[in-house]
Amino acid sequence: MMEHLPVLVVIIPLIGAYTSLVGGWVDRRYAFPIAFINILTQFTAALLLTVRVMQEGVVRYNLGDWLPPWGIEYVVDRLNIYVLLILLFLSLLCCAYSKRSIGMEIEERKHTGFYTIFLLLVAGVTGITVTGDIFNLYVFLEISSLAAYTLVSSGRGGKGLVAGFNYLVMGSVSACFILLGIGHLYMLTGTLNMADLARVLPPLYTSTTLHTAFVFFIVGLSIKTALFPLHLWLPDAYTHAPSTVSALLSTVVSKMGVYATIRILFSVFTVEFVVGYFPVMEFLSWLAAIAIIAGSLLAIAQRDLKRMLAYSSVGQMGYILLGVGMVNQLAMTGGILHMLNHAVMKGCLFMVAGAFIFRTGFRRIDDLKGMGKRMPWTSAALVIGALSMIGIPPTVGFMSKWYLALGAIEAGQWVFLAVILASSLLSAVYFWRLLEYVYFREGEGGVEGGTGDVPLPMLIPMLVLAAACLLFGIFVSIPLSLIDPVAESLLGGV
Amino acid sequence: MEPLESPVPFIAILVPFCAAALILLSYRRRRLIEAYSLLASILTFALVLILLPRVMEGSEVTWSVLKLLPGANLGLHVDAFGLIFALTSSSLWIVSSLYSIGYMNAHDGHNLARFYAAFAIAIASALAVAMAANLFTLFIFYEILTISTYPLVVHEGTEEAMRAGRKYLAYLLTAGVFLLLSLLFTQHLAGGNEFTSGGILAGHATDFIVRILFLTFLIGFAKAAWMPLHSWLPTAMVAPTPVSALLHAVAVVKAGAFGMMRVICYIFGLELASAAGLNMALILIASVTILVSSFFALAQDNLKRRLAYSTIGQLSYILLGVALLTPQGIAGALLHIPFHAYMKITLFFTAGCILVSTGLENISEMKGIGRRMPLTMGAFTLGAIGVCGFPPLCGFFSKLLLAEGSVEAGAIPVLLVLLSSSVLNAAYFFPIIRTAFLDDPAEELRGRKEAPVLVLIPSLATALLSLLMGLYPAFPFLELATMAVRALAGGP
Amino acid sequence: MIWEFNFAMFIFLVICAIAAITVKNLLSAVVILSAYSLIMAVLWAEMNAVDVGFTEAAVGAGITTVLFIAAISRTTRRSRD
Amino acid sequence: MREDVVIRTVCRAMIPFIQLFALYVILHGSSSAGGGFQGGVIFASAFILYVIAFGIMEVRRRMHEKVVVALSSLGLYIYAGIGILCILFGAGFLGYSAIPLPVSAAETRGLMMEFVEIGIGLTVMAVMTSIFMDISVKEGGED
Repeated sequence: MMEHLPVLVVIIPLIGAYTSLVGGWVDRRYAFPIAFINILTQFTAALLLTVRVMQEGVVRYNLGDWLPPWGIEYVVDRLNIYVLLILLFLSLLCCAYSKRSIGMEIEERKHTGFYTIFLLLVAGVTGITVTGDIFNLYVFLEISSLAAYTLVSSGRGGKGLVAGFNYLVMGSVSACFILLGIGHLYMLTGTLNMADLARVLPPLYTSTTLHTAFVFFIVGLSIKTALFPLHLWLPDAYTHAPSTVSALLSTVVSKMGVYATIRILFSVFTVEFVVGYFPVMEFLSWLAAIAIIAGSLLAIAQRDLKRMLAYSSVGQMGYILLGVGMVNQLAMTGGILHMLNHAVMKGCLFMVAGAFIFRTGFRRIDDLKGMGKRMPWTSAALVIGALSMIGIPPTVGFMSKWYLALGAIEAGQWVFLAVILASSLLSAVYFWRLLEYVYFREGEGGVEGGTGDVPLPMLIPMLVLAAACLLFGIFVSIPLSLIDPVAESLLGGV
Repeated sequence: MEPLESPVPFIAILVPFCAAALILLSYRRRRLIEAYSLLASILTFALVLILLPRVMEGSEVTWSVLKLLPGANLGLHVDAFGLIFALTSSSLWIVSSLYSIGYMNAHDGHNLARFYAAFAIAIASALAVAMAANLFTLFIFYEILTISTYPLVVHEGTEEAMRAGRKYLAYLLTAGVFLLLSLLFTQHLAGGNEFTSGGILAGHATDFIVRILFLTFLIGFAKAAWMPLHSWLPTAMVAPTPVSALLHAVAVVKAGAFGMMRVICYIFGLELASAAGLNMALILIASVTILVSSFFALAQDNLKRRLAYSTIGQLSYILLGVALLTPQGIAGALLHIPFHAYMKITLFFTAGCILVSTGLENISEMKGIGRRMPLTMGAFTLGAIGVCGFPPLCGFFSKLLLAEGSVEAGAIPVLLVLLSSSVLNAAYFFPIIRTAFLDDPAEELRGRKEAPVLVLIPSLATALLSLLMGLYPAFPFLELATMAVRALAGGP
Repeated sequence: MIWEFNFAMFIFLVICAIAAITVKNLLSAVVILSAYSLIMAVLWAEMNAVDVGFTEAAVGAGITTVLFIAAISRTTRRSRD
Repeated sequence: MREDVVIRTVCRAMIPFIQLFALYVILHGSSSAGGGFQGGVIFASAFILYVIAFGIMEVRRRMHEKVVVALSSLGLYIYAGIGILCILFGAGFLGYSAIPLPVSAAETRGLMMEFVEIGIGLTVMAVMTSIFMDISVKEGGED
């Protein structure tokens, strides 16, 4: 089975989606264990695949035994497997977290459907990471996006529905742009295979059609990754989605957009093109820098915890893109490292927010007074997540900051250096306010209802992520061993 | 002599961290928490003490903890230079643990687990700053120090404490960013950040860049509370007295001053520092801080605030000493770290004693308090005399060395600053002593007795220690300082 | 390929698109949309993309319309803006 | 729409032909225009027509919602099952020709492709029907 792992990681959740549907048909309680075991299996498969990738460098798989330029090829290299592991790890934890957390937020008769769509989303994001075919990438992007729209609007109440609809509209527009980009490329070259494209494109680097295609890609992907001026769908979607879904969106769905961006920028178009022929990186990095500052400032202005986290995500996406946009080894490493780091810390924080909502129903920061005593473990996770977001060593947040800042110095980009450092102060402002309310202000009277922590299925994923914030910070060499060659190979042309 | 590989420094830092974890886990049981805290302090001190003979023999102890990032190791390296600071903070942790227990019992303290845990982490970070083998390690623990002291500053949970906490963080986190910036630049320019005697920057940067870097370092070490970046320190005095005593008189601020010394001696190197004219700038800043803070101190009526301004002035002695760039000056600066710590902690402890037994904070209300609390005020008097720099207390020796250093450097204005500062110190301390002993006790003080034993004993102990250090300055601090200076000069 | 025919179809397409947006009655809009899809299907077929045309006819003109109508029948019939 | 004889009669006559056409589209997907998706949609429209003519209760009586769920899963299982079958016979995923059938490789490939199309058709049909049912059914009542 080892040689079929690339396709199995995609097929497993696909089968699982419908199995959990059937399981839920037999009895509603079966849907969750099926989904969980499924993602667990898939994660194991991904780990096995990692072993292979570490041994062989690149693992290729031809779907239906068609040879590459004609058939769909699955290609797994270090970047893929790195992103895949992040996505599956977070999906697994979100899935575990969802068992109890969706109880309040989603009507019971929809639970089966929730897990089905959850698994479809996982299938989609997995597909994006393993495919080496640009159209296949688009298809999976759409699968996961559609699943995401559904999940956002799956909660009780109308706000989620509206947010989901807005997300749908923006997402579809972005999909159109990406599709147009793919269409242009196909028209120009007659191939959809990424490696093939990278091979045949260089002589066409001056072609206007290619430039048009590229612009389509950039705009489309910017919407998907919620780059600053195109982020408008994000805050509502993150805020009004059920807590599990918020965690999933901020960690898994956003990362897949970033991954697609990196792939298309560096593996389809090459560094040579994006730097030499169509100098878009400069522009992207400036946008990212603006996103960092604007996201942080907007986050400071928020009173709703989840909305605050959502705006902070806008800023953090900027971090990743800034790292990618500076086009040097150190910054690139920092940007890619931040994909993991942001997933870990933001996942943790959204789960904490969900836990607060689960226990007390409070969403506003002002209401969270004295939570430190009432929910000690949850609050401890919050502290670690928040410190990590601020970038206090030795948490993960610091590690990406270190690389990004060194990269900025290397590139001689003083403004970006200032932005990176200033943003950590800005995030200190809004996270510290939160910590102040949670720990250092006494709650007014006993709030009736829940005291004590959330149930274990919610608590454990949260604590695992909090621990990961520290562990991946202290043992940062583990992800780095995967990333270093990636950054090098992506920048191969320079 | 070859450096010695040994995990002892690492364990010494690990012990308080583990203690913090234990304390947090047993948050319901007050006595247990106190026992953990006390035990950890004794253990830590013992571990640091183990290092002392080795360092005295001239050997250096290193331990590479972890290769965190390429080019940035987490490593420890104990030399005479760092051991001075490490010994100071770990030994004082024992007395302040005792003192905290007494103080918190008397005050009916709340959130004790948080308090003791944060305290332990802060001490561990201060130790790690002292033993850091490179700038990266120093930076990491410098940041942890900032974060871990925040809960202590806002411990009371009042609106005032919150505001103070925000100011504290605003200053120190910003400083942390500047320190990170400096660290990154050092890494970029020199390709490394290990502390090397003689500096690593020489030949890697122009004078202009060195000056800029010096400025960012200086802002980064705002914990040293030089003016005008000092105002967080008096504000942080809302913290409970043990915190003000140990952290804001010893660990935190000294971490700043110590860091600056490390950077000047081991990153810039003395030659580069004098070639780029960095010492002049630092002398100017330190002198201004010494004089201005003394005047500020004169104007304070709140005892803790007056002590805080006094601390600001005394810290700049250290900066001044290192800025002289002469062996005597640096030795004086190094000596001033422990000596000032012992004296100032005495003063803060006694201020706390007064607060505990009478509830008074303002000097003008302390009329005749010395007659009611003779032991407390006796300790205070000893500390005050020492800070002013009069023999036979230990403060005299560090100031003497500093003065010699300034003569050696030919900087006569510095000598004048030192002398006038002593006069000013006397001017703000002696009125307190006079009020305490000579004025008639106020009505409301009638019937008040000495402070509780648990807070009184630490105060007396530190007072006696500062006296003993004054009588026998050689062991161990003077010797260590001489060794450190010799190592810096390149000798064995 | 008869370009006059294509052109006429294209004109119809644009008219349908505009009409679908402007019409206030949602049911009419749906019907117009279905006409739009049908024209589109013809155009696809005309462009030799029979498969796509087939899909457009089945999905765009067929099932989507039904789903729209079912949805509208559950809500109000008139657009509010 | 309740008691409309004309509609009912016409539908009754039309539905078998629509379904037949759908089957044709599905099965000829591999060699001509059409395929599992389009066929599935057409098949679903037959059911929808049935709903329009006879009311949702009648359809539900004949095809329970859980059956729809089962059908949609079944379609996927056919697709994934054939893929995995190919893996078991030593080829890549969906490498049809590896399956040992007593016919030529090209025929095997065509045959398996038909199965996959049938699977896709089933899923699409079931999902489309269930979407329609969800929309047209108010909580518990009939529309």
